[in-house]
Amino acid sequence: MIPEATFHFAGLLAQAVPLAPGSHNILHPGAPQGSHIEWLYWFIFWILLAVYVLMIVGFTRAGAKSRVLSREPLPISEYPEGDRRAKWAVGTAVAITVIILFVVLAISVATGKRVAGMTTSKNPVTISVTGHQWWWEVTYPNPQADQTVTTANEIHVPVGTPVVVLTNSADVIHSFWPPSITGKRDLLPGYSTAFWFQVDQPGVYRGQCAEFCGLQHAHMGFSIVAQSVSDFQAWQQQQLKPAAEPTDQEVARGRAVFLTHTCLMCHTIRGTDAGSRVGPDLTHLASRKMIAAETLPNTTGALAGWIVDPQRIKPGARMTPNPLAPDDLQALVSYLRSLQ
Amino acid sequence: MKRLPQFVLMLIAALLLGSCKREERVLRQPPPADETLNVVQISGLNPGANSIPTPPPSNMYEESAYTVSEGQKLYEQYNCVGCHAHGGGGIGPPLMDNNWIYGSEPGNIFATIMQGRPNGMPSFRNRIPQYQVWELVAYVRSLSGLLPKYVSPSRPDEMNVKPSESSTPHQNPTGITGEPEQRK
Amino acid sequence: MEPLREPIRPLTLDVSGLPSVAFGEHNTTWLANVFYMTIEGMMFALMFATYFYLRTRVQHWPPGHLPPAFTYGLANLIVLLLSVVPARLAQKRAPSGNLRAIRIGLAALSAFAIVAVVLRIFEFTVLNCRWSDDAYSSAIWVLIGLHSGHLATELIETLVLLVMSFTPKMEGTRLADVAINSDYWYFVVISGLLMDFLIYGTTRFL
Amino acid sequence: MTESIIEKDRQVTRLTPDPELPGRLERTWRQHGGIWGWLTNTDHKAIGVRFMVTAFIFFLLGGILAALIRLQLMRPENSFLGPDAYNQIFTMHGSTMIFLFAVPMMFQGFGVYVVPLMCGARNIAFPRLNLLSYYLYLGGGLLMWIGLLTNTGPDVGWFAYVTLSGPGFSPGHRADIWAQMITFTEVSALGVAICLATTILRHRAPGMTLNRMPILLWEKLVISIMVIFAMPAVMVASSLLLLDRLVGTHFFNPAEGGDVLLYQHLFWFFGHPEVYIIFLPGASIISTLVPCFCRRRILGYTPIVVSVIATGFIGFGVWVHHMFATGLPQLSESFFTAASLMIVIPTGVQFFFWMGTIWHSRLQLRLPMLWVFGYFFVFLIGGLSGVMLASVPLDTQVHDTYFIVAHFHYVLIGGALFPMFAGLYFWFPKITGRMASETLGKWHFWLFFIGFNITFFTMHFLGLRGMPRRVYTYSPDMHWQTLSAIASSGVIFMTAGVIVFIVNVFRSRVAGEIAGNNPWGDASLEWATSSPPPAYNYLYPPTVNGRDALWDALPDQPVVVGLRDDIRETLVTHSLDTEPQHKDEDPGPSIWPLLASLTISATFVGSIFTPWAIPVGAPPVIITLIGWLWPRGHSPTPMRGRESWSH
Repeated sequence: MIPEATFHFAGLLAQAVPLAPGSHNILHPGAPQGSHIEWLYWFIFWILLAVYVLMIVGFTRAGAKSRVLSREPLPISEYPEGDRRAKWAVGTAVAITVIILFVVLAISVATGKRVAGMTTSKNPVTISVTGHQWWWEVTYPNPQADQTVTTANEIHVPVGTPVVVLTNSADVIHSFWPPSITGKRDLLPGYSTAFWFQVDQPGVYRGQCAEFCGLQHAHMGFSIVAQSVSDFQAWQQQQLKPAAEPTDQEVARGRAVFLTHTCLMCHTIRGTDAGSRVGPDLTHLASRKMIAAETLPNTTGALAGWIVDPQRIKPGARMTPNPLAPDDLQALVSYLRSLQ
Repeated sequence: MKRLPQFVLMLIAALLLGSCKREERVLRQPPPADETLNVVQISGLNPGANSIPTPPPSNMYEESAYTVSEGQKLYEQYNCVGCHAHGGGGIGPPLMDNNWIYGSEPGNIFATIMQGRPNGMPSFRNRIPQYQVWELVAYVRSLSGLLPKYVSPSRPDEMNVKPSESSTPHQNPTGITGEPEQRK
Repeated sequence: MEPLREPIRPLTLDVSGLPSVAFGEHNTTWLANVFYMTIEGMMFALMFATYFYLRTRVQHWPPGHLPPAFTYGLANLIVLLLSVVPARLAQKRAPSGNLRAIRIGLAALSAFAIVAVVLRIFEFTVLNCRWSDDAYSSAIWVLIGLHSGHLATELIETLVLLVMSFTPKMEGTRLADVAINSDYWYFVVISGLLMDFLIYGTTRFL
Repeated sequence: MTESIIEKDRQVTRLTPDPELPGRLERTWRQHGGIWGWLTNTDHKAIGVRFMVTAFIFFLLGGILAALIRLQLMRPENSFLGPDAYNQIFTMHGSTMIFLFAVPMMFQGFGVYVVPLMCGARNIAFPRLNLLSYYLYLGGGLLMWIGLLTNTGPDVGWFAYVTLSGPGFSPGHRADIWAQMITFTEVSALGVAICLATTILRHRAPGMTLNRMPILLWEKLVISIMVIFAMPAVMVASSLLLLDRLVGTHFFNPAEGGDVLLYQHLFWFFGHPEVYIIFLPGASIISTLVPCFCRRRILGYTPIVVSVIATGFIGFGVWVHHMFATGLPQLSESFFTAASLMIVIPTGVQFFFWMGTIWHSRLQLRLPMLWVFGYFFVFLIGGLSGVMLASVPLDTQVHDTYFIVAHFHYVLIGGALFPMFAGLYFWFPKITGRMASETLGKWHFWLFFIGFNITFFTMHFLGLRGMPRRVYTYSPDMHWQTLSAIASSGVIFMTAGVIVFIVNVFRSRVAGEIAGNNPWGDASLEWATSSPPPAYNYLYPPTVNGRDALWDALPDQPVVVGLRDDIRETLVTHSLDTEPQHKDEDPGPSIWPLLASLTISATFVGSIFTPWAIPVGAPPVIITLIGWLWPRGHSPTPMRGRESWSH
């Protein structure tokens, strides 16, 4: 049960401590807000490190110079002269502490303003994110209902444009957290709050639910796909289309399976009879990179495994097992894979 | 008097077993075997004793607070609310009272959901997996107090029997204030 | 510490003449009662805060209910205010050990408390809401329920002291307990006033 | 001051030792024997030790859960524990460590044992309430652990946020068990707070004015008052949660005008002071040990006391920093940032004065002092990383990640566990009469210190790499496995350290070197009596001549005489100047606290299953309480009021 590699300490330490670049890392941000926070982190970190070193040197020095080796309780001694100096030293130290804290407060509030402040010059993209146990419903609201894009777990944003996120929760408290982009924001049932972020570098950034939300809190990821404005608009146009019509027999049969089994009780595929909003919208499932809230890659095999027995992969998830006949399953997966 | 310790031990054991069942999170349902699907009589109009499907052997769906609560969530999700409201009835008959048109046994209710009933109750066969139907059955029976109190769910958080003035309107904030939504 | 060369007998501080009962702020139970009232006072304060917090979440108050009817609440308020008189009587006479005055005070206080409890039962019938209606109703019920719990506890305590005052056990520290019991009664009255202000007052103008 | 004590007194005499006195006091103050004696024991020393032992057992149980957590997270996609088991285990770990270990050990355990001795009192004030508090604490602990064993372990986190813990998402009785455990343990803490605050204010030895109170007593007083103000908040929160779950109220139901943030406000209004309720007892132990092992008076007595009081106040003004991620108005964020930073100052003051005390001294690095130095190294890391969390933007990043897990383990293990071991080694000779082994103690220290840092320092990196808390597993693609495996490996060292400690306790109890009254040469009053102290604590209750009672004592320092030895008489002094005021009678052993705790427990536990338990359970509770308070027997001589004193 314990992999032997676990105990190869020396080698592991070497590879563990330097922070590897990644798309899910507070100290390797890919967005301006994250960079502000990272800067703040290092700013406070160096101050605190200096304070820690001074304090520890102080205690060690005090201990080392005062130490006596006798075990029997010694008589009490007084150091009136030293005490006077010590009180001055303590006073100075307290004053320095106050100054440091004041600097930290000022810098922190200033950074907070920069992170929370909104650039009003540009037209923001508005995204509504609703937390569900255990996936993210994502819509791009539009006054015209038929222009509203609905998807799940994969959030596309244009680079260099502010993105306003309206948060909501359908059940319990979740927390929306893309570490490489910005700090987290709780999704509270009964509250609709808003915050914003902006991504400047194209790429895929991972995020995860950060507030304990029940059995599958661990498997509640999402991703933010930052792409150029034109790519984003193309994606949006594609998402607005109804589901692709089946092109061959197998796919058509898969759609029939979808519409005659449990699937349609929970999922929407626009352009078909399936219109329930309990689970994620599957109209363009095949365009997403991952399934099951960033748990599995969107491949034929993973999709089939997920459909047959989701409870093996995410025990407690709201999706029911579907013990389909092998050919039905194959047809269904082909159909879902065709939903570009 | 000599039996007392034995009795106490048995009582404790029963209590423990009971609470284990009550609390079990049944995360992986036994896959419904195809033959049980066929055993269930689906000949609509004779709800006689013979056609009552037997509930699953352990009847675990009525002993676990978790499965009953799952039934409660499914009741909402599958829009049973649409016709039966929160048990008070509407288009469909109320489920909170003791009037059972087609019988109150788990099997009766199971059959009702699976095969539908005249005057509007659709059939959910093939739509809802059997274990979830049993969960719904357990919840529906809890509505009229047929299940022990210790497994019956309390109010759900979504419960909203009347259009409540007190519920906060879900409006989107107009500006980016970082504040909870406007309240007054 | 210098080792003692020869045993020196310590001086003594003789306390044998001190009294074995103290009244008022010097009594240890009095101090414990202050702490206890602080704890209960925090509970009330937090429930009041909860009530006002919930107020901010809706547009109208009470949300879709009539405010609780005045009738019994007003009567109870008057009863509670009047009951301070016998409570004070018992408290004033306790240190002198005047059993007659103590009995009269406790009996009158018990009578007031019984009337208050009975009126309180009727108050529940005119709240114009059920605890399971919405958060407002829940808050109203818990507020009045919390206070009723205190009222009932205090009634029982007063009755016990009343019974005790007819036995020879009513002496020494028990007399101090009578005085402390009155302190607690004032607390119940004051928290009752505040609660009444919340459920009968603020529901009308907030 | 001695003069002033004496001149108040009419007869200035020297003590004539009475050889019969110990025997008479022993007869008067002894507890019943056997099981009955155990159940009815009102001796604060026995109850204090009982709190400590029970809390330590819960610490071991919580530690086993921690080991299971680390075993599960040791590698990605581990199938050792499922999400259901994991959620119960991490919830139980947190709840056990906070509610059943940290507070009962640091506040109740040490407080109940040490405070009356340090005051020079014969017993704690309200010893029966104290006993009841112990039973209720035990009841709460048993309730939750029996819950876990019957698959009813709470699984909603130690904070039980709604709506996850509400009726809609937490079926069964798991969350109810958590909420009711809170009621039990908080009633217990409140009871002990009343006992300790009253003891400190009313039972201090003559001469121990406020200005001369040992810092430990100051801190216990401040903590008791914090408990009195903070604990009601969590009781309100958990009671409202129970009502929501059991009778269908809507306090936290957003659909009916309830509010999920209300719960968080109530919970953290308690939750943050709670951190100081755990941290201050640790600091009080440090302030006691540093001067003792430096062989000098503590530097900056007054600033330290003021800092402690300031901590008590500011501790109530910082709770919102646990809620920065909920999106509060910026003004309130800035306010709570400032408050959270401000609380660093009083803590800093204490650290600077400790350092100053050590600087000019003759430091004897005995075993307890080793743990004090461990505290300096470890707690400072936690305290300083706390500064980061006060900053809103930074907090929104690291909140609910392993960075926080690392931070608060440095704060809590550093701030409570290290001083706890220091304190246990320090008072071990007083409690048992024998010295603990220094060799084993040093093994314990180094194993624990190394293991602790391996496990928790690593977690900072995990958090910065984006690992959220409370996940039962993670994907190998996240590259957290190496650090997680390192973190898990530290458990081996910590476990070994704790085993060494247990061995040390059991061995030294019977085979340790005999300690004598004052093996460390410390200044406070508990070292003036024998080790272990007799049932009546002091043959002659002491008086005090200065801040460091034993160091300042005159050769003929007066002792208190004139307390009766045929009944359990205790001396009550004035809260401020400790002038003797009157004598109280200690109520002595009683079965009623046990009976009352049984009826109260039955009511609490029953109310989980049906609201009818309250009306049905109330009469037995009332009957036991009346039985408890109804005076028994009759004083041999009638008690006298102040009138008769003044003539």
